[in-house]
Amino acid sequence: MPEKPKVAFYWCASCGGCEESVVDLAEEILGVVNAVDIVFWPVAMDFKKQDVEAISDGGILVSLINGAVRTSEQEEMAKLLRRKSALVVAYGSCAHMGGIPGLANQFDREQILRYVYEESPSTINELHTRPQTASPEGGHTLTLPEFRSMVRTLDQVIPVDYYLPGCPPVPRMLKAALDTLLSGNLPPKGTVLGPDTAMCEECPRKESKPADLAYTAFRRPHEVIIQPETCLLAQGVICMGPATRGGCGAQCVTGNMPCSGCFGPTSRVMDQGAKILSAIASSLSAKETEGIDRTLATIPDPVGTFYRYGLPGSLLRRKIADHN
Amino acid sequence: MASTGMKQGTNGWEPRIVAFFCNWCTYTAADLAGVSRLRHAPNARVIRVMCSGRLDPQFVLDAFARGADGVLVGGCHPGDCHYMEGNYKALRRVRLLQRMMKDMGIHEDRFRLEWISASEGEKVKTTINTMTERVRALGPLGLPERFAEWDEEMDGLAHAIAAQEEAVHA
Amino acid sequence: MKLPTPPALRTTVTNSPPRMKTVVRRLKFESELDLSFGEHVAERAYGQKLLSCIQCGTCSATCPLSHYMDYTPRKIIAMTREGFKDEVLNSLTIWLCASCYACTVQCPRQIHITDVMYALKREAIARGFYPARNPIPVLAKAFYERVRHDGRNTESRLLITLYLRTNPFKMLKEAMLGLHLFLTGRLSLKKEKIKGMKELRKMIDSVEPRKEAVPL
Amino acid sequence: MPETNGHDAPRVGFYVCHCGHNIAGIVDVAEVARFAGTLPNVIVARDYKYMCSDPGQELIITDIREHRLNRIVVASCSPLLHEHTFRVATEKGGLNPFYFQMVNIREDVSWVTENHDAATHKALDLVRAAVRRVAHHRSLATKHVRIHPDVLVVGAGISGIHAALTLANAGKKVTLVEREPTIGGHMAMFDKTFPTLDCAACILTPKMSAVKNHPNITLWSYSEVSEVSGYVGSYTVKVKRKPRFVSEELCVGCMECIDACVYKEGKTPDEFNQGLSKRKPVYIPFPQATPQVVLIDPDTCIEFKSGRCKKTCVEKCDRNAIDFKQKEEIKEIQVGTIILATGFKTFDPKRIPYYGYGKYPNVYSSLEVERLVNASGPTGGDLVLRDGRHPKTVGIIHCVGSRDRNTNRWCSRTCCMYSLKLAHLLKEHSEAEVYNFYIDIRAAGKAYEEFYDKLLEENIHFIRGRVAEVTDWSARPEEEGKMIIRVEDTLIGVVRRVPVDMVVLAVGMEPQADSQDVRRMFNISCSTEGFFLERHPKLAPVDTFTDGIFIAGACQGPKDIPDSVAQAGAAAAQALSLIDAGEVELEPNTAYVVEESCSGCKSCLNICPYTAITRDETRQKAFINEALCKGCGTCVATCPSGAIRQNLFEDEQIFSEIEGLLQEKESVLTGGGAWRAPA
Amino acid sequence: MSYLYFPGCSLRSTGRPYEESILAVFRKLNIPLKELDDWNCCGATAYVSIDENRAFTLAARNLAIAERMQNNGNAGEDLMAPCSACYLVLEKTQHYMKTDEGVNTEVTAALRRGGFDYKGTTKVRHPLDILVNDIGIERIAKAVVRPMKGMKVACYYGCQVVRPFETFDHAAYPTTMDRLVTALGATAIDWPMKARCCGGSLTGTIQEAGLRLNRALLKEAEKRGANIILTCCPLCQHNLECYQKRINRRFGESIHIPVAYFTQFIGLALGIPRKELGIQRLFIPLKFADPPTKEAHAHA
Repeated sequence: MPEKPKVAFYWCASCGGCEESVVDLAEEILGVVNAVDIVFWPVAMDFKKQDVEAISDGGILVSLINGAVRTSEQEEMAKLLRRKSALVVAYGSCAHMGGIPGLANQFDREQILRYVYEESPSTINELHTRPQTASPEGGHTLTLPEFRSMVRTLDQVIPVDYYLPGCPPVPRMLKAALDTLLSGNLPPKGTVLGPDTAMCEECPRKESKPADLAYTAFRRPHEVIIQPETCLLAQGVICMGPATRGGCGAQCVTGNMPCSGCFGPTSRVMDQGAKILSAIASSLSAKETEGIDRTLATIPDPVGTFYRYGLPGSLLRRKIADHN
Repeated sequence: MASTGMKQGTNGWEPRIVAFFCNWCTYTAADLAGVSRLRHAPNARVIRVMCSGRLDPQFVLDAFARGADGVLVGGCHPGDCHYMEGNYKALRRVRLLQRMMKDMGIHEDRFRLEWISASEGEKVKTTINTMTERVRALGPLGLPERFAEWDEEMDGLAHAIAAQEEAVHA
Repeated sequence: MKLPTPPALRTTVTNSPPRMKTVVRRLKFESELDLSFGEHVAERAYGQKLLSCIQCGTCSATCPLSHYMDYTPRKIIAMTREGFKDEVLNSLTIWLCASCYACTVQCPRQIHITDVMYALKREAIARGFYPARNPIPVLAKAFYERVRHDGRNTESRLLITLYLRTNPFKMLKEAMLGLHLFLTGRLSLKKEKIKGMKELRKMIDSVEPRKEAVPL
Repeated sequence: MPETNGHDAPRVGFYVCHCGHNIAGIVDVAEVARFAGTLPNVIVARDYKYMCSDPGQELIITDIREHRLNRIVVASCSPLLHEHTFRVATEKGGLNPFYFQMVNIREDVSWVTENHDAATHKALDLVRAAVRRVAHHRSLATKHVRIHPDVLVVGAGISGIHAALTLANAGKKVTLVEREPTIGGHMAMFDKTFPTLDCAACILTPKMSAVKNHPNITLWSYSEVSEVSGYVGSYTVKVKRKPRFVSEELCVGCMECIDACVYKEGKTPDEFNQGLSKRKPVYIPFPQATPQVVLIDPDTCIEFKSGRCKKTCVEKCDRNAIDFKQKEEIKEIQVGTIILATGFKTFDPKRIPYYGYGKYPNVYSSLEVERLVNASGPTGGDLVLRDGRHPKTVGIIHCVGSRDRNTNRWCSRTCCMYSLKLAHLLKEHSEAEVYNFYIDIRAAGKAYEEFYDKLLEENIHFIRGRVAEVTDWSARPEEEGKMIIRVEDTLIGVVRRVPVDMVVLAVGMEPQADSQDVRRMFNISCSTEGFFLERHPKLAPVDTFTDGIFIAGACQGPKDIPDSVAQAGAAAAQALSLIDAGEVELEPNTAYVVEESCSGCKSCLNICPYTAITRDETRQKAFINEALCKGCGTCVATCPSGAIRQNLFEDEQIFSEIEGLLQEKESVLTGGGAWRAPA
Repeated sequence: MSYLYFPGCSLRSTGRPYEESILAVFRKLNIPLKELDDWNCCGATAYVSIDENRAFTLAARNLAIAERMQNNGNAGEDLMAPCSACYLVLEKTQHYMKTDEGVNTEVTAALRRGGFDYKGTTKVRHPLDILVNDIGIERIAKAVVRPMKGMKVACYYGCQVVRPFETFDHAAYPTTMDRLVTALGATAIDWPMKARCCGGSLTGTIQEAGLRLNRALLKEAEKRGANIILTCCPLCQHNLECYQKRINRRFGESIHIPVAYFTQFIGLALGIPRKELGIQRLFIPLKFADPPTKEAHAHA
């Protein structure tokens, strides 16, 4: 019997939802476990770094890495897995585009550390103690990973072969992806393993969207009772669906919430936020600066709205300290 | 954010401005500026589009990401669009994009929309001149350099790993 | 550096025919001109389009004093533009300008002619190009000193200084008028002075005096 | 030779033009060529003196064949000037013409840059961008549009009349729309014309009746264009026909109704006579008005005001032509080309209060004087002033509202000559002393200078000086009761006071008050001062930036009659050349939806002002009608999933341009995200 | 409505009746005026002839003091300058500081030396502008107790209040004062010399020219039937009034026409006692065509 292909799972800066999603394969997982040899999966199985190091370079068929990259440890593990794997899949929005943790790129490291270790309401830290990468303790040196200056996507740290989008990816797509990768019939490098049309295509409310939408104000989901049948954009709620890759089966919309863009853009778009911004702004009703600004003022947080999952992977990547 | 790489570059640095001009008004005005020999700052590089409505916000962000210090968009005056309403769409996008970019820390003087009609060669000149001066006063934006500089923090680890591997292989 | 002899200042206006004159050379050699003068003055008058003059004469015709000038304002502009520096700075015209701005508002080229005249006055004072007892620059200087000293101008004292420096006899002539003003309470010898004199002088002295004169 | 297709590796031929010294004098063209040669994909890089010349184009053609080039880049002047030339050359070489990209290093570089190094540097950046861009070019087919043979001419002054007649004589159907009740424009008001002094009516009225009688001309007077849509070859125009309250078909212009009106005397200032006489509510602008149809002014007619008029006019009309119930009508027509000849308006001299117009009754505008000296004018040609006197001295002030930064900067080009003409006529009518106050006499036309000569010999006074003021402040007894003109006689260098009985203000020419609305309606541009903007000041003086729309006469800038007529002929010829060609080539820069990429999100549907985008409801995808698309690309920028693309302005073409412009050093971008669009 | 008040040097000597009448009229209309703290000479026309930037600095100190006062409890109060020369110099300084970078840099720096951080917010106003455009002709007309019937007024604006900036009226054909005196019951005569120059300080320097200018103005006013000339500038008033005798002697004329400040005229119409308006300080006594009404007597 030939050796089963080796598969590794790893998580970087992530919430654990991606791990959940693997389990969400439900009974299908048995098939997967049957077909592959899981050699590393910190959240579920007891393997150590040394175990990975022991595998020959390229000995793993595919590593599925989720989470954004924020610490030196995550970098190190990503690089290690890259070396050991024939294929690396960025699994989920965070590895793909930076994800929710990527919103931290609106602040610099010092702001974050100061807030977390000193200023947050629940913190008392009169000595201003901060985590150190190395601190002496009883003749030993205790080390901690370094907290990097910014959040990165996986492909900003190591070369990535494929992407599995979503926060988290849907089990159906994971199954399909694994089938494809195991089949050896590989798509071109860099492919996002999902459909390449926008989410609207599969949205049940698509037909309720009027053709002549002209926005005068936007509303956030909590400010309005969302009608369950009507296109959210038609209700003035910003839905990222038109600029977001489909494949999720319009889960959020089905749950009466707008799409927030976790699948990222289609292959034809570089910057998802810029594109949805363009589409939405184009359909404003106002024609003069003042009226336009009045309408746009109802979007309180453009960056958080349009780049909720994609700030580190966007063209600008992070907040910039321009001018002195 | 201290950007040492940038400071070195300030010597002899010249602002680089990418300009998107609509074919019918602003590009024609730029031609008129040429025909009238209205000399102006050589810092703008014009990309001709048929209408300011063709301006995809991605173009602006891409220009900055690739090293532009400023982006200028020129279109027909309100009501004068050759395609009736393209300039209004450009204006709306630009307003939202300007807000977004401000939140991302990019100074507002780096991204400007001007209405310049086909007869306003003089305005092409003054717009490019004032924009160049404003951007010059701000100094370089230098995103490619910043990207590289940010990523330097990963070099130490990469070197360490490389050294380790060398040791293993040796 | 020898300055050209300034002409005597004639303040009488006459319509009588001129007497037979001696023969004077009117030819101008290019080497006698200062071709940079026009731009120099334009700069001193905020570059206000001086060079765009089309010699239409609107300024001269609006000017209530052009009848008494040796060169009409239009000619002054033409001569300035062409570098007739000596003639311009020696002219009576610049001193007759009362700064009424009639020319400025009507000029079809929007030349700030009044500012040009000011610039020429400063130029002439800076180079000493005015008739010795021309009361206008003397008044200007006396005024300048008084304000520099007190921060305010006491009219009575200013006039006394003026007459002493130009024509003391005139003071006698004006005495009746002064007396009348004094009697109606409209002339006071009391010196007006401000409190913040130190601060004012510091401010004024910090301003670089305009270098009006280009090297002769 | 088989056409190279875009899938082959790009083989770029690069050419930089010296344009004599125009480019080479500032930009180091040899360096540009050398640099281009180092760029990826560039097989041939050359510099040449005049690329647009035949040998220049031949270079391209030969190189394509010899070096198997499949992309061409030329760095020379503006694409607005020679893009077409080089596309043709590319095609002659056997390539699809759209494998060509142009770099503007003349208007955009050498003509606007002082520093040689900076200019060369800028040129290199632009070249790098174009070379990158051209790699993404694709083969495209040119679009052809049929030209509807009918023409619309707007404005029936001398320019519109001449253009309409030229076209009609060539067998084309013309609709001529005029706002006023009669055609003829300003020229119909003039008395004599300079320099020949032939009477304006004598030469104009035959043309007016030719218009009326021409089988190919539909004349709609008292009408205004209200809406224009469509594009070259196929314009739909709506025309508002204002009610005259007199049937144009029935009225024969006998004018008996006018005599019969209950008003015995006119009460309303007569527009045609510049308010120098009064007209009745029922009137005809002037005896030779065309069409010869009276009209009723509802603002002053008693029937309209009270409904209780005796209607003597109706009684008198044996043809029952009067119809108080006539309504405004909107007509719609289809045309292929449009000529705008909307004319000018005279400067309002009240804007210069120094000249006393409106304050002193004997200050006249030049147009008023035209009527005053006209034999069919308000005084029958008798030069009698508003106060009943005959003038003994007349002052004509030139450049009123011209050459003046406080009002209008431009020279109105006609005032010098018509002032000379009026000086002659006034002298002839009154034997008065006539003074001309001028800044410069501009008599640059055939036989114009000779006319000036003649006037000098007629002993008319010419005082070179711009008048400062017309005042009634008299300084001497002999000035009492006169208006005094204060002016510097600049040639003598003395300020003069000239007492006169009559002042004539030679008012300049301005754009029509509604020129901005008109140009918006026809989608053309205005120059800064408000005259319609021609496509090129020298080489395309009657074209506009909108294909199929031409301009003629004073709506383009101040012009006298000969120039207006010449331009009207040129505009007609331009329209004819389009019509006779039968069709016109359009840039294939249309947008298109990649159906399999479209999610059917409808974001684009309301973006297109031409309703070119519709949704295929069965497939639930957007669809762009190429015939309606004008190629602005707004929907392309809008499409949130990148499913709409635009020929000639594809995303990757523009991205590669941006990259090329900025790629001075090797890219320092790291990572980059493989999910980005493939470069 | 309240204003900061910049008297200027002239109003403390030859122009004393101007100041007296302004203060009286504003008091009567209940419009508070606050004199500018420690104001200095505006620089006038003479200073500019020596050194322009220093002249601007001089004027700018006053603007800066006004701004400082506005920031300290006098918010929104414009700076009123009754002397035309002061008015223009202050306006011009403001104008060039806004439009000329060189002037702005130089003057702002000088102001800093003196401890001023001037933002350029001060608005300079002339009392004629304030009375007609802020307070309003109607309100003044309502307060009239002695209509000035029979008075034929030649309104004389002079130059610098309207030129070159035309802030509140036309450069050559202003009407503000005409409308005002009409509302007071007087007749404003139409004459072409409203804004023709009086020669300013020429009467003191090149006197021959100055006298000729004033002769033309006075003669035309008389010829057009005026029985009074009203001015809004201390120098104009001084020239037109105090030199009448000399003009008559020099040119053999017999001009005799009172020349008063427009504020004095308003004051009389409002029934303010002559003494409070400084009427007794005029060289040529004011006589009225119609005797004062009883009501006015009662007020006086």
